[in-house]
Amino acid sequence: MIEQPKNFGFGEDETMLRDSAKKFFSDHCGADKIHRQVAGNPDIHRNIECIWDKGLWQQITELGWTAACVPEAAGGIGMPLVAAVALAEEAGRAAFPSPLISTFNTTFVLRECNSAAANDVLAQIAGGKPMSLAITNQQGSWEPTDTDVSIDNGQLNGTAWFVQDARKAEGLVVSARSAAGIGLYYVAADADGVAITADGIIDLTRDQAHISFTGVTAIEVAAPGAGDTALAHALPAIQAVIAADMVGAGEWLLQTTVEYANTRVQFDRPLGFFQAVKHPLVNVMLDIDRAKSLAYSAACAIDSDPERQEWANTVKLAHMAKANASDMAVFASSRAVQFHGGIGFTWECYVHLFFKRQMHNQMLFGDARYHRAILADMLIGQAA
Amino acid sequence: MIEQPKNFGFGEDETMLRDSAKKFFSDHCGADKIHRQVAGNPDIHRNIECIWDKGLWQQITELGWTAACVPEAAGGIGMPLVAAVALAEEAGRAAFPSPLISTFNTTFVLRECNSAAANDVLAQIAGGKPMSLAITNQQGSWEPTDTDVSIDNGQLNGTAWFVQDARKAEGLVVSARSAAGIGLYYVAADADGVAITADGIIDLTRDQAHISFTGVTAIEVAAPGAGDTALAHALPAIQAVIAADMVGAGEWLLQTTVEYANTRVQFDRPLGFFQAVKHPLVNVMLDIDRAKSLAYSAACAIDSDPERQEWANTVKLAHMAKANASDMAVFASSRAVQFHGGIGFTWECYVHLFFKRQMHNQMLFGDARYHRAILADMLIGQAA
Amino acid sequence: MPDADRKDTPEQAEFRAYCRDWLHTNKPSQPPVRIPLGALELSDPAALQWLQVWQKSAFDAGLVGCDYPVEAGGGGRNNCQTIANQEMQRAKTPFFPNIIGLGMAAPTVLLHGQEEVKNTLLPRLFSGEDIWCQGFSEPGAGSDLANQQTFAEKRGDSWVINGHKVWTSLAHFANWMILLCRTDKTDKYNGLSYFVVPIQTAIGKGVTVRPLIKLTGETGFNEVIFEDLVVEDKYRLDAVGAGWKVAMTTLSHERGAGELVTPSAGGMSQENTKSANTSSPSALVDLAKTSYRNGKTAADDPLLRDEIIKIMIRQEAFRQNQRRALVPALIDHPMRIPLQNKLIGTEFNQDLAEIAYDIQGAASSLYLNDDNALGGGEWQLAYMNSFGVTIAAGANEVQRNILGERVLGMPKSK
Amino acid sequence: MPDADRKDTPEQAEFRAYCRDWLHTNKPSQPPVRIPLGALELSDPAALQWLQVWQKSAFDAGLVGCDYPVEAGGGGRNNCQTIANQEMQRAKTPFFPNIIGLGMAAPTVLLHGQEEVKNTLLPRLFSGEDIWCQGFSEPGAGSDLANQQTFAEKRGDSWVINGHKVWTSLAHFANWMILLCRTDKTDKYNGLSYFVVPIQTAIGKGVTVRPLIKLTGETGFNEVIFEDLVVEDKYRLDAVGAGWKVAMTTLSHERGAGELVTPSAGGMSQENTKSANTSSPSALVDLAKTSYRNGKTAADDPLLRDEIIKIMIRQEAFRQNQRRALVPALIDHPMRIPLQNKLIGTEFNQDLAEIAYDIQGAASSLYLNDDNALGGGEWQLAYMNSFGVTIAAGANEVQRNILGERVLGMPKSK
Repeated sequence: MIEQPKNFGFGEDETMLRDSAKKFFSDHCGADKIHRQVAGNPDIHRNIECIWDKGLWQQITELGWTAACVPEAAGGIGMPLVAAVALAEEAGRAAFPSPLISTFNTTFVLRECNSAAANDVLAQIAGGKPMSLAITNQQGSWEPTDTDVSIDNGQLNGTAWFVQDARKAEGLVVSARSAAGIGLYYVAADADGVAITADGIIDLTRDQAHISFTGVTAIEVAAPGAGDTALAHALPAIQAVIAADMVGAGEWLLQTTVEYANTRVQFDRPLGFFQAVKHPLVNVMLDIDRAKSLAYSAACAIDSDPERQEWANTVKLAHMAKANASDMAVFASSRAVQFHGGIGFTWECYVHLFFKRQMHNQMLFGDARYHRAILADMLIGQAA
Repeated sequence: MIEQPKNFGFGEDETMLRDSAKKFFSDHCGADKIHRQVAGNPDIHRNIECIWDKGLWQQITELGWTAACVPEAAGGIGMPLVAAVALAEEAGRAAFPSPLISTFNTTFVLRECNSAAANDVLAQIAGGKPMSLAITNQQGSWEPTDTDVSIDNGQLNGTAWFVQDARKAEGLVVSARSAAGIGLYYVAADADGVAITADGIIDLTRDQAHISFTGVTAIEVAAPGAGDTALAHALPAIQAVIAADMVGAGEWLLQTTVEYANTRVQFDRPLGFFQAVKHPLVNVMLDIDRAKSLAYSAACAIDSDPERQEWANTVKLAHMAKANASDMAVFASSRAVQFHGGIGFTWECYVHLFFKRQMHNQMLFGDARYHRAILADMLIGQAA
Repeated sequence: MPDADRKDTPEQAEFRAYCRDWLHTNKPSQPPVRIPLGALELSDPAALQWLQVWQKSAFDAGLVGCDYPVEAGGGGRNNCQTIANQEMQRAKTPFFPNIIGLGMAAPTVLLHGQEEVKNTLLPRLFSGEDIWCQGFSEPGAGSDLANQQTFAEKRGDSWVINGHKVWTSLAHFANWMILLCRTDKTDKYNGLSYFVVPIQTAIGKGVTVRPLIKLTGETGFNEVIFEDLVVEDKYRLDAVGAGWKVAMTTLSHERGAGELVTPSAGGMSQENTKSANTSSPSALVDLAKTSYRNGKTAADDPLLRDEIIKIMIRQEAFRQNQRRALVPALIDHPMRIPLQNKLIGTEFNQDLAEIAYDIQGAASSLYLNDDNALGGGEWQLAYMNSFGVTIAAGANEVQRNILGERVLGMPKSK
Repeated sequence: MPDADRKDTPEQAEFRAYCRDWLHTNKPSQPPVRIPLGALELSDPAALQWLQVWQKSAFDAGLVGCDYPVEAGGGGRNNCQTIANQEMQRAKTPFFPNIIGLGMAAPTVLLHGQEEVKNTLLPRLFSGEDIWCQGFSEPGAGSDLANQQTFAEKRGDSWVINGHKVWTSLAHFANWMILLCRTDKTDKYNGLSYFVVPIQTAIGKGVTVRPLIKLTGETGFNEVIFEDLVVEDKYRLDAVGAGWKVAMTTLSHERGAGELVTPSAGGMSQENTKSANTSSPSALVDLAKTSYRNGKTAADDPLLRDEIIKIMIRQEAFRQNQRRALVPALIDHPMRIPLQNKLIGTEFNQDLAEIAYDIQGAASSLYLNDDNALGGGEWQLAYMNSFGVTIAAGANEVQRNILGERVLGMPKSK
């Protein structure tokens, strides 16, 4: 059994990075500020907008966040994955509107491509260029082999769906099918033949789109037949990072709801006196702690096992982290709205920002039932 | 759509029968008395005994309970099925150790056989003879076509499992397979070649056995190929009656736990003050009400539709009743023990009698997941 | 929920035939504007107006207020509102817009108001010419309803009202409000009184209505601020200090546990939209059959199938509970089932919509403004809106207290 | 739960090698009598005696009390009990019978007792020669522990004790008891004092021990009645009136949140029985693979598969929580994880056994006295016994209060 660091790899550098992120978000991204920024127009039939603060993005790239998990060989800092997990947790706690998570996810995929072309793109990420993955089909499948895009004679055709932060990304890593299997391809977001159609989504802190490719010339970063393998190798990291985003947002919801429950008085007592409020909030806390420990352990397992000798264990931990975090996200959101009472049901209360981000997160890269079904095949064996 | 009585068929006669059963049980079967009767030896490795009060059985047969749902043509009273449901509910509320439910279940099967031989056995039931069904295989399947008993040249061979109240029953209706399909056969419990082996079960108010048949001569009550149909036609009634037993036991658990919670003081308040106790008990009540209304509606649907014109609706209601009641039984039992605290964990507290009966009931003729899986095929369609 | 199991009285049978006949000819055709899922979501004046025309025509035909006295604009019949409701639901008519008037104000005014007030206000309420709203909730009085701070002070023959109501559905359209407020600061429960208040005519003259925006992005409820609004004493219902008792009449009717059946129509399919009927498990099945999860339809997923069946069982049990509630021999406590209805109904809708989220997978991210949203995004909207009702009218935590205390006889939790 | 992820200090590494070596030679072979699943279920004196021999041999070898001072019979080592525990669990030794002594009495006596008492009592406690029990619960003091009625009255240099303790595990075998009782009736919390009491020598002379029967049919806990039992003052721990503080030391160690690691062995497979390991999800998988539901193995049922995976996730998360709890940079509140352990552990076992019920279907009716019972009927026994621990040591309802109040900072619910 591979020896893992008892602190999950949270050394001095990682802790410092995490603490600086905490400070960054508390300085620049209070919930009030994010709300003013993204929730200006509540109209249910509003035009679909993509709102984010490019100035802040500039700052975080200067702080090295996008370079953190890019290998040194590709011009990055080469920190362990727990660094990205810590940053994702803080980003979730701030409901931060940015392509940070998408850029991380793209990083994880490119790290698994082991090609010079991939390393070129990684260098751009290290330099601060936001990126996203275009790897999901219209049916919303999270399987590495499912794509509605094909490649023929070096040209991409078809549509990728549920592309995250699509209108913030400057580059896309696209999975495409050819006779030789699934390959991965890099295209600039503004390349000829790339048409981005924004989706009307609920989450106010993200943007999502479907992207059609019509005869788009692309750079191969993983050869046909190697693309799905690279995706499969990156998925545990992606799952851990999204779980961490949910953990951070869940913690915001918990703490905010506890504060409200401790001050709001009904029947001459603070709400928090009542076990019908207190006990569910304790259950939210238990859920958050589970998800957090699982996300850290998955990240640490990935970092500790670059040769994938104990890959099944790594995959297991990542699926567990995402499954647990998704269920937690739904539960924590629902209790936050419920216990904020009438106030929680209004647009002006910040809770809805996190509620909507969590509902988006819980399905992203597979909801809880999806991950548990995979775990059942792994740990119990395929059903007859 | 067939018109159903708005009172589920609870007319004057049925209500009177129910009320007399209530009185009978409160006169003769207080929980203290049942406990003294069946819980005398707590030793976990005790010999397996079959304890019941034959004198009480004599009385209830004289009150016409076993005759109630036997058709008039077969020498019974010919009351609607809700009469049996009402009696089962009261029997459950008293955790009554008797072959009453098994005898009802046998009645429902024989009513569907439409044979002179079946009517002869029904007449014996009307006269007070306790009976049971031997129709379950070793894998505990509740499907009418599954049996480990075969018939050849009029002789039964094989073993029936999970036979309820086997050592109280004087006659058995056995399902057996032959080349021509599943038939049903009547044998006396003390016939040559019938060997009853008592099971060591948890429920102190029941007995259960597996019964081997070795060259047993039997009377055909449903011909090969007609037996499984008769069983299928009887199953909704069986499910409704067992659901009713659980409803009665659930109500006992609820009321007893509420009383305890209202008197037991901790932290200077009655337990019932605390929402961590009150709210789960309210949820138990909601569950009981659902199960009760569904059991009544299933029984009424059977009574209202002798031609089975709307059979799918009847089957649906019965599966729903059993599914809901099984989940309720587990939940109500668990909360009753938990909220009785240390006392509830002792043998001397009557709660365990009902807890154990409920755990037995919940699996009998299929647990909640089993019934919901069947409902899914009915109401959503077979899965691909 | 129609209950076809019960037999009609001769009066009911005759009236049922009349209703069915009238509806056959007079049921409105599809509306020219988008009609929301319920009256509480009304925000477009054109939709309101169209629905008011429909309510008036039903009232004129005698289908609204059937069991109320003739002098109060009612039909003077016995137990016929249920028949009209069943037939309107069977005919899938639009809903009535004056839902708070019909369900809460009308029985309260009838049972506690002066003759003149009843006979003046109720006909216009039934016809839908007047729209009503409810002034109960305040910033400090949500689930703790008795904690009213809005104050009515007696000055001569009139009352002067000051205070702040919130979550007031339909106040932006309403002419009248039922208003619970404090008339004595020394006694929490006995210091309350109950009024009906003409608010629309007083806007800018003592009344301010400000829309609140829901987390869904919709409007539909409001803040109402009273500053020295003068109200005539005849608009007081029942005695000074009897407000809590009168409020209980309102709430028991809101919870479907009152003596008067609320006129209620509905069921019209919205064929001019892609909207899903988000209160129906069978619509959930339809959604599951068109949603994909990893290459399989969601309707083939055993876990989602089990969730759908669980909620179908709850639906059927709710229906059978209502049937049993009418048979005295089969219920132990008269309020045991009626007091469950608000709790069960609102959690049913919330859980139903949550399953819809799970069914849709990635597509659950899409909202009403996305063309690819399944069911027009209405399930996601319904999930968010479901919290409005698990919170409102006594949060469900309070409903469980009420059931534990009033039905099971447990000690108060506060 | 062994945590192989952490690196040993040199002292630990050396000690680990020593333990491993010793256990290789000295691990007991299979017992000649049935050993129950845990010490609290001990009822057969022969089983107790066999386990006491094992505990003594482990103590003599230095594997018990490693981190306690030498003069109190300990090993005087640093952070080595964890190493011994890991190696004993790795070697799958039997468990130690003196579980209450090791887990609760020893740290309390060490931290609050007089030198003489420590040095006399602890060596015999570690060796297992003395068996300890805990006198906390009373008929009126369950979750409300401070409501102690057992009274100790000072008479001269001694105390005279009268009262009634219940749910006293192991009292039928115990020589010593840790006893919380009242010394002042006027102050609920500050009126408590804490003693260690020799009970076995006093049976019939002021102490009566009566077995209670559990709902499973097993014995294992008791009522203990004190009638004018005289106890020397030296057996008082800490000051008169400091009993609540001392009890908190006991409880924090019981909850795994204390400063001293409890010596703990275990994991021996019971190859001489058909018993299942009812605390392991992987045993649940084995059960599911041999249980049938309608012609299919239960392990193929998608709903049961999902339940099994849910509980496996909880198990893994528990393990990873323990790992994280040791990293100060990764926890916000030092007690947030330790205070969860009792709650989470007991509900885990309860839910695990409930799934086993569902897996077995009809066969779940069978008990320990049936030859066909799957896993020897131990899962059913485990489900029933699981309520012992969700109730005991502060019912889980109280655990949730503690977490809400102490970790989340919410107001007290009582």
